[in-house]
Amino acid sequence: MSSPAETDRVVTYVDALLEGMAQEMRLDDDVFVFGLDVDDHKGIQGSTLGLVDEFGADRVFTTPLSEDAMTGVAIGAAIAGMRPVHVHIRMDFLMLCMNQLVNMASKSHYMYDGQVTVPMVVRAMIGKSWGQGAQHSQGLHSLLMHIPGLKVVAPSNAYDAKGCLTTAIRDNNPVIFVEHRLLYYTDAYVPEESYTVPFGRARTVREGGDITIVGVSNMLVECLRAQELLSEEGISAEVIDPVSLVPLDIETITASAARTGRLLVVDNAWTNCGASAEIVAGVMERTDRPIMARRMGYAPTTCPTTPVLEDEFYPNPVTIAEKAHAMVRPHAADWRPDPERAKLAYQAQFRGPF
Amino acid sequence: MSSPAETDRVVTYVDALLEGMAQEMRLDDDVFVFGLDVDDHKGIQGSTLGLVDEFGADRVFTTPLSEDAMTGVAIGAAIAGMRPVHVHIRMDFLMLCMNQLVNMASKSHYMYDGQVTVPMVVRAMIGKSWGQGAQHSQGLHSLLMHIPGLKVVAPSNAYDAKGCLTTAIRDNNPVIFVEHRLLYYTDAYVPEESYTVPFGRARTVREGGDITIVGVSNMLVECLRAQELLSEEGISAEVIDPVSLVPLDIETITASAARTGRLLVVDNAWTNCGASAEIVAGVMERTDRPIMARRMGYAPTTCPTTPVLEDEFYPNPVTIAEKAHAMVRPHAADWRPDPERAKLAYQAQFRGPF
Amino acid sequence: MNGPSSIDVTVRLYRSLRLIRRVEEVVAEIYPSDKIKSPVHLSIGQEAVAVGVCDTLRADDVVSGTYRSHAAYIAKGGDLKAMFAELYGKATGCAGGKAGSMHLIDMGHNILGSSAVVGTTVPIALGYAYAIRRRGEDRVVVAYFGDGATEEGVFHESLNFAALKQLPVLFVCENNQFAIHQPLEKRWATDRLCERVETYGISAKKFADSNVESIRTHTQGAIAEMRAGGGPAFMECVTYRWREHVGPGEDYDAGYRDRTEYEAWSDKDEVARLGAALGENRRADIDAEIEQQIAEAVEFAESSPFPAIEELHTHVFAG
Amino acid sequence: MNGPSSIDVTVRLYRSLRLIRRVEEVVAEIYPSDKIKSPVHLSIGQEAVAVGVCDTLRADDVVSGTYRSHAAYIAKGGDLKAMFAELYGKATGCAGGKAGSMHLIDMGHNILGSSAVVGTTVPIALGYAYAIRRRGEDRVVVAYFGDGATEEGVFHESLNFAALKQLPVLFVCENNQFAIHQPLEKRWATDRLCERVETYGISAKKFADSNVESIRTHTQGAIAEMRAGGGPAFMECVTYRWREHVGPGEDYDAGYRDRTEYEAWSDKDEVARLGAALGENRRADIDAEIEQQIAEAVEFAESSPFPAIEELHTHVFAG
Ligand SMILES: Cc1ncc(C[n+]2csc(CCOP(=O)(O)OP(=O)(O)O)c2C)c(N)n1
Ligand SMILES: Cc1ncc(C[n+]2csc(CCOP(=O)(O)OP(=O)(O)O)c2C)c(N)n1
Ligand SMILES: [Mg+2]
Ligand SMILES: [Mg+2]
Repeated sequence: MSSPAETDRVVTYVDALLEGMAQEMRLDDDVFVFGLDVDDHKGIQGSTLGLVDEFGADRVFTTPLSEDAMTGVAIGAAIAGMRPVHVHIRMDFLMLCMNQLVNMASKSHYMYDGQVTVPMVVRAMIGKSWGQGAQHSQGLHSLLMHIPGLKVVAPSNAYDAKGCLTTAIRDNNPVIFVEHRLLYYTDAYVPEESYTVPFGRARTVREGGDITIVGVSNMLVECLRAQELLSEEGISAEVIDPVSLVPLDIETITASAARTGRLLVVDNAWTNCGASAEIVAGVMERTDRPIMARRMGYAPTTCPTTPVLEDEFYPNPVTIAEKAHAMVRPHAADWRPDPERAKLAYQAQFRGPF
Repeated sequence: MSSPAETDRVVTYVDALLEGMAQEMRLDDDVFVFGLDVDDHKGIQGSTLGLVDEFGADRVFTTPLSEDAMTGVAIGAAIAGMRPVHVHIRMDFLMLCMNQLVNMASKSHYMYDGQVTVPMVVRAMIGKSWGQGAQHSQGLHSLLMHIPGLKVVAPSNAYDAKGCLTTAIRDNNPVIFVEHRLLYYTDAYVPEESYTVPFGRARTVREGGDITIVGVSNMLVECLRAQELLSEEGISAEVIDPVSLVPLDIETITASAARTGRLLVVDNAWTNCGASAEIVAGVMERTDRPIMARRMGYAPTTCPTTPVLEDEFYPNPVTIAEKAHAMVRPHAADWRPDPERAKLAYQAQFRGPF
Repeated sequence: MNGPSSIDVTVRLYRSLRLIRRVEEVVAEIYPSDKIKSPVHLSIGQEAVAVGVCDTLRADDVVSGTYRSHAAYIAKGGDLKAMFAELYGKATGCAGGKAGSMHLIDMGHNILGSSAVVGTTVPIALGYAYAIRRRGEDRVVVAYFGDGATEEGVFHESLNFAALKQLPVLFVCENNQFAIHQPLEKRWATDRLCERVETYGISAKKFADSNVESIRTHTQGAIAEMRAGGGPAFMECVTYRWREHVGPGEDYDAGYRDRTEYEAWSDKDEVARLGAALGENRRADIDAEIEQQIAEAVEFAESSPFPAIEELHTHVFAG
Repeated sequence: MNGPSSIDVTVRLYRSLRLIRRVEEVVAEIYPSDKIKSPVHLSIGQEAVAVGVCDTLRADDVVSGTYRSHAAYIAKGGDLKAMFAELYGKATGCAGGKAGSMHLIDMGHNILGSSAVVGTTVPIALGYAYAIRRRGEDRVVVAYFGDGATEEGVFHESLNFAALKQLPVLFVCENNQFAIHQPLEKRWATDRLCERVETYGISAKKFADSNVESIRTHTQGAIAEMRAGGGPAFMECVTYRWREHVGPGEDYDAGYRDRTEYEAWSDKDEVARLGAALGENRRADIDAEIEQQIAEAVEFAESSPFPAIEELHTHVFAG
């Protein structure tokens, strides 16, 4: 994955998260990390591994299985001036935190007219593959995007993972930090020193003139592969990574879509009232040029466990390329890239159980 | 409010709800209603009043303040073949139910491959006015719309309130039943006998050629007033009530928008990833005609308590008419109807405290 | 805290009890004028729970409460003018008019923002207490909540966590025996709440009649232990709400409770009892001061401006 | 239930214990082949809790469990072929391949669907029990959950509601002393769980070592009372998970627990103990039957087809 860093140090997403976390903890004694299993020998797939040894059990601790109260604890600590990072190994568990996130975290700064700030980060991992199934695979970021006062960020690569985590921790608002588990072992150039990635600035990862493809979180990776396959067919796709979903750089996306006349938004989530709906609607409101717009995301079903159905549940480079092709060349014969050529390294690598 | 009933019996929204509920309880012994305060002397603003006398405390009961577990109880009873109606006097409290609704209710039929069904209704009232403020006024229906397996319905008038409640109770799926508190004392022609209103069929409430206005829940009422004001200016607005949000009759909306070339969606909710985003995106995906699309909803802020700010927080007939006018006549001078003429009976009537 | 002489304590307790009582009576009087456009949940009858506990607190101690928090706000020393202005929805309110009665806050007096969603503030109090402990301070946090809140799962999660981490939190259950119109019998399987709390290793004490001095004395001991590094403690204070659940009126005709209950409680009214103990003159002086203070606060609220429309968009995000 | 002769009971208990043990060992053997593409949480070592309770149940009684539910599923008589096929993701699975190991279900045998989100199934069991009570039936519902689930607020809400409504629910806490890799000390303020449960008016009993006969005998009494109209009851069964939290392996080298713990538990292994009590011949016959049954189930799973692609879209909504 390309990234704008001036370094030749290649680091995985998971190590980038860990490094960013450790650096902020060294810089600011008020930063702490907690949540189920952050201090065990697996350390949230490695992303918190060793932190307890360096920073001690006061700053790195597991909790009882009490997501609702623990979210309140994060809010209270944040109000007291600390900077908690609350970790969830599956985003699905955020459903237990909704009352605190929606009714308290998002609203406190406003409702109390600025008397308090709530600088907290909620790390939430999206699962996939190996039969994670209905309740361990959901990307539910749009639920949080709906609520004013919450920021939502979904880094697609190691560089952004570290930089966004740093930005998130320093931000004075609750930030929902969306991670996709399949990205954990992807790598990128990542500077060793601390740096921030600004929220609200989309990144144009590939330039192109025929169609604008927006990929959210891991779908960016899938879109990039689709872009390669499309380019072999002579179709030039512009690929955009929104990086942060709230604030959202809708202007960059709109400008691109207005130029290409076609917009395909691919999210690792359902499309109904999803981030993809927001991006399409946001673009449509901002331009009077006719734009052909489509969304891709999860099938409108619960996620099944068996691989034969699970494969159909998600967009992938083949279906993305196929859809983009049909948008650009509506009158051409159907085209579908060879599935073998569309396999992503990160998918092949992944192996259960976990 | 016009409605297609052949009756001259005028009934309020709240009485329609009560009547629909009682009729279903008489018809089917498996129907029961529970939730905080359904059996007290206020009876959820009257919508459950007297039910406990007719049907007894086994079928009409209050609960401890335990929304999470009570949602599970509804699911379990539904799986056992009953038809629970779980009532929440504020939709904001659904945030405590999200784990059960998102991870269990929506998924059980699918995840267990049809071995169980979950015929339950969750009645959730949206509050407004009199300083309901940040945590007692939210319309959070889009959060539920995002999740496959949940139906979401938002009747805008007494006729639909009764008919949709009947449909919801008889439906074999979890149905989120969105009520707006300000609608409770609006009335409509409502047949005495039991009847159903089908889900997934939008109603074109006013026909017009210049612009398509979609109003969700109580916003339909506000849109109708805007339509009247617009028509005095010679602008003919088609006003559509989606009635149910999942399933959504996007075809009717798309056909109208394609005809008028303009689409304004007004929701009693935030727009970001909201029902309004979904409707705009859904229309855009279905037509290649250029359509000017806009959304209106809550200001992108937490709801403030003081009336001077609260008034600005919501769309109203003035702002809706103004926006529609600007869409239809982009080059005309700004126009804004007299606010006095835009007051709605239902708003004037309403008086705190509660 | 060195013990002040007993009469000073009584004066202080009475002043606080009486101030709360009168503030809320004045709110109730103003309410029908529609100047206060926000649901109000009055604590009239319950003042002793706020006062008995808060009297023992230092200024840098923290309290956290519910939508029924006028009493705790005042007892902890919250700004009265800012409170009235907030009820009026004015720019000078403690939250610029954005909060209303249900979300009072005064961080200058270490009063955490209250919430209209039952139970939500309890774990937030824990988080604040975690920060206190982490920083090695000897401050404490008092978390007020109603009997209804104890039915929410988050309450139990909070008890367990507070005990596990030995956080300096004093849990105070204001058990007014009703959640809206529902009596305990329809919500609690048993009334063995204190016993349950003790199974977490948290010392728990029940006060059958909210005597302000018993509450105060017990709190002093509990908080002293906490400052010395002890863990959380719990108090269940049985009390009675004299007015309707929300709004200014009485509702003994509604059928869910009986006026004789009220009469029994009003016979042991702490405001009256302490007032009588002070003697007529001293009491009258205090009362006059209180009326003056309230009149000034009301006048402040009346004469303050509403917030500018632009305020709608401020403080959505912190910079 | 008339008491069958003691040897019959032992045979039945052994058969069930052994079947569960062997099924899971076979799952563990198959797992590295990647034929089972779904996280599996094995109950090896914990079988007695499933068997001791379920042995007392009627066919029309109901059980509800967690993602670690192979044991309860089998003990309650769930279809073994359908279970293996489900693990294989096949169309013939108990949920057509959509569920996998974490969401087993067999409504034909009154096994409610299990869930991968800790604690979620507990209130659902209550809802089922409410329906039973409403219909005047004398069936009961057994709700299994782990020690970790007791930390979730919903568990407490459920205890209170079950006791308040006197629902026919037997709560069974499978306390294997860990949640993933976290020991009780890092999660529970105290271990006074049963005492806490009793404050709801629910009778509670702790079993220190998951002896299958003690569990069975106690359950019989508890359920008889429930059928007669009694309210809920609670059991905490201390036990030990021999394998890793998820997956087929052991993990004593991971550092979070010690192999000596395992050894102490395996010394009192109920499968071995009951097997020995039966005598060699009888045991061998049963074992052979079990191997046969498992082999058939595996063969069924292997030879079954995957679901058709169209199945992705079925059962999103019920007709
Ligand atoms: C989570 C939640 N559920 C329901 C409500 C509606 N509600 C408002 S006040 C109240 C009663 C709370 O009773 P209690 O905790 O005893 O406090 P009290 O009002 O008696 O002071 C209820 C149920 C709410 N605000 N929040
Ligand atoms: C609500 C929720 N939080 C966290 C998890 C992650 N998780 C999966 S299993 C588990 C441990 C549960 O422990 P326990 O209830 O004791 O059951 P056991 O695995 O020991 O049988 C956790 C924390 C989850 N699945 N659900
Ligand atoms: Mg109360
Ligand atoms: Mg366990």
